[in-house]
Amino acid sequence: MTAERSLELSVPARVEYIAVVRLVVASLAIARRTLAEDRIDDLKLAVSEACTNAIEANLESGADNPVVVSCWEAPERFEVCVADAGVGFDPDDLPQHPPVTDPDRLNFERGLGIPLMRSLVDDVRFESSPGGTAVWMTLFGGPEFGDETTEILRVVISEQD
Amino acid sequence: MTAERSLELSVPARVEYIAVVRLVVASLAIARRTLAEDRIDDLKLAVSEACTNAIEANLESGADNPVVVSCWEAPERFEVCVADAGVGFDPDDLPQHPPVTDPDRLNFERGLGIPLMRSLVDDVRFESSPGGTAVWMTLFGGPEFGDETTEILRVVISEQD
Amino acid sequence: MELGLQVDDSRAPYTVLAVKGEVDVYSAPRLREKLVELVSDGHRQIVADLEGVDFLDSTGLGVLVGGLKRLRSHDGDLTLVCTQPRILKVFEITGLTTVFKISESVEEATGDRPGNE
Amino acid sequence: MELGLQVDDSRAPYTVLAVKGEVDVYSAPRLREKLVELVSDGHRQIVADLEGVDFLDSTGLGVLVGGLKRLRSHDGDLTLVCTQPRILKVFEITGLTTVFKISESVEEATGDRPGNE
Ligand SMILES: Nc1ncnc2c1ncn2[C@@H]1O[C@H](COP(=O)(O)OP(=O)(O)O)[C@@H](O)[C@H]1O
Ligand SMILES: Nc1ncnc2c1ncn2[C@@H]1O[C@H](COP(=O)(O)OP(=O)(O)O)[C@@H](O)[C@H]1O
Repeated sequence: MTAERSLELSVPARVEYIAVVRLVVASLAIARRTLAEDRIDDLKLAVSEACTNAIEANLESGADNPVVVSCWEAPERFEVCVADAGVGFDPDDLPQHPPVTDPDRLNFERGLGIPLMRSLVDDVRFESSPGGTAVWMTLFGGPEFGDETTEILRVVISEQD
Repeated sequence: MTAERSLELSVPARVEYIAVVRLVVASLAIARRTLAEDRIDDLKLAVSEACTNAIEANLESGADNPVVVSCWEAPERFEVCVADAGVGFDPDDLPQHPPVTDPDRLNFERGLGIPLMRSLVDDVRFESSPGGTAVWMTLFGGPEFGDETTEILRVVISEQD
Repeated sequence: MELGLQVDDSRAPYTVLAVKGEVDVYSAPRLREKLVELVSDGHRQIVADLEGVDFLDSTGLGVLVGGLKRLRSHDGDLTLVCTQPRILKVFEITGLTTVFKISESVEEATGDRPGNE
Repeated sequence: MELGLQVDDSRAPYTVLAVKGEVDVYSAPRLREKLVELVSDGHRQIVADLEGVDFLDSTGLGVLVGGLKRLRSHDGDLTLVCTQPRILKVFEITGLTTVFKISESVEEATGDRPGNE
């Protein structure tokens, strides 16, 4: 089902605005009610990670472009898109970390954002080009579905992709 | 001093989004810290009134346009603009209410929004045309000024208009 | 945030309606419906307890004015309980403090005054 | 929302740093500075009490990993106090539960283990 844009928030590429973005996304997700509280925490964290990267990308590009966060709603899912106008990147070609048991692991203070996003939300999609990046994150569980149905639906929908 | 846009929020013209708008504007104003808590309540109410009118104007126009709320910051003031794409109106030609002591007063359940806005914030400006309306609301009191200075500045600035 | 609307009719002839949450253009219709329902059910002395209200805008004021009008036309009355400065302020600015009876507590609103049913 | 950073050095050889609020890319630099400062001032057994943390993202994790590395290179250690599921979850997903000692209380972190200074 096509999702409908419910809200668009555009903020300067400055770290002090991330808290407002979290607040907006969480309050919209809470209003749906069928998303459990821990799923909303997951979404907040994933969105925050995507915004951190988007702000960094915009700052690096030098131009003073805003970060644009939009929320999209469909009966069975809630989507958030975080878009920047940075130089883009290849999400399938990120440096690999040594396993956590390796003492060298301590030399990696970064690179945790995308792995976190991937495991926190039901689906993450990157659309990246030299003109910018859009990160799409989806949580399943809409006003019309209970928990079990959501799980089933999630499987069905991801098989259709 | 020119104010810089800090944030822009675009929401569907549906009443359930007004709470999110209040939340965003209040959290941004709170982050400035120098605005007293009761001034933030004033701003929330004024913005809420402006959004109620903007949503109504957009719904009446029939087109499915969003309501666009932007926040503008300058050292000495915080401004919020609420814009719609409705048919516009003349803010200087609104129906007058009978005085509150008149028993007929009870026949007026509406028309309290604009009087409230005017008395809650330091300045309200309407830019209205047949293509839409933008309501600009200003609170004085920035990070660099204490309470007394704000009062002085407010007088100075409004005399310059 | 759903609007909380709790009816207490243990203080006859008064009916206390405790309102909780934000009263705006989204939630005010539910307050209006509840007031209409109470009047249709024969309640005539309604006390709206606004102590749990976090936010009240002009739509909320309009609904309260409408409720007062409806009750007066049935020889009833609507009293408000409100001590929160930020909510009182809205009544003051609009001059509605002279239209409504505003009490400091539900006890004051229901105890000090004989009912007229 | 300012990040709260409270130092308690009454439990020698341990220094307890109570962190309160949201740790993200905006606030994490202050946490980093505080940890660097404590290490330069000679503190070696630091206990970061995360019970007051409402939100922690990967930047916050990075700062804690950096602090641990710095302390280890001075023969010290960084122990975390954390029982909140939503914060623990972030350590679990990233595999950092195997890197940090995570205690259930400041007492457990400071009492059960002899200091090594
Ligand atoms: N929106 C983006 N635009 C450009 N590059 C990005 C973007 N998001 C992520 N990246 C790249 O992917 C890398 C890994 O991101 P992430 O896992 O979030 O860790 P971190 O941001 O801590 O490096 C980043 O360092 C950056 O090079
Ligand atoms: N953004 C707007 N676009 C068009 N008309 C407006 C707008 N804002 C206000 N108005 C007009 O001004 C009138 C008075 O507004 P207000 O004082 O807020 O009271 P109310 O909205 O309760 O009528 C409205 O009824 C409407 O006709």
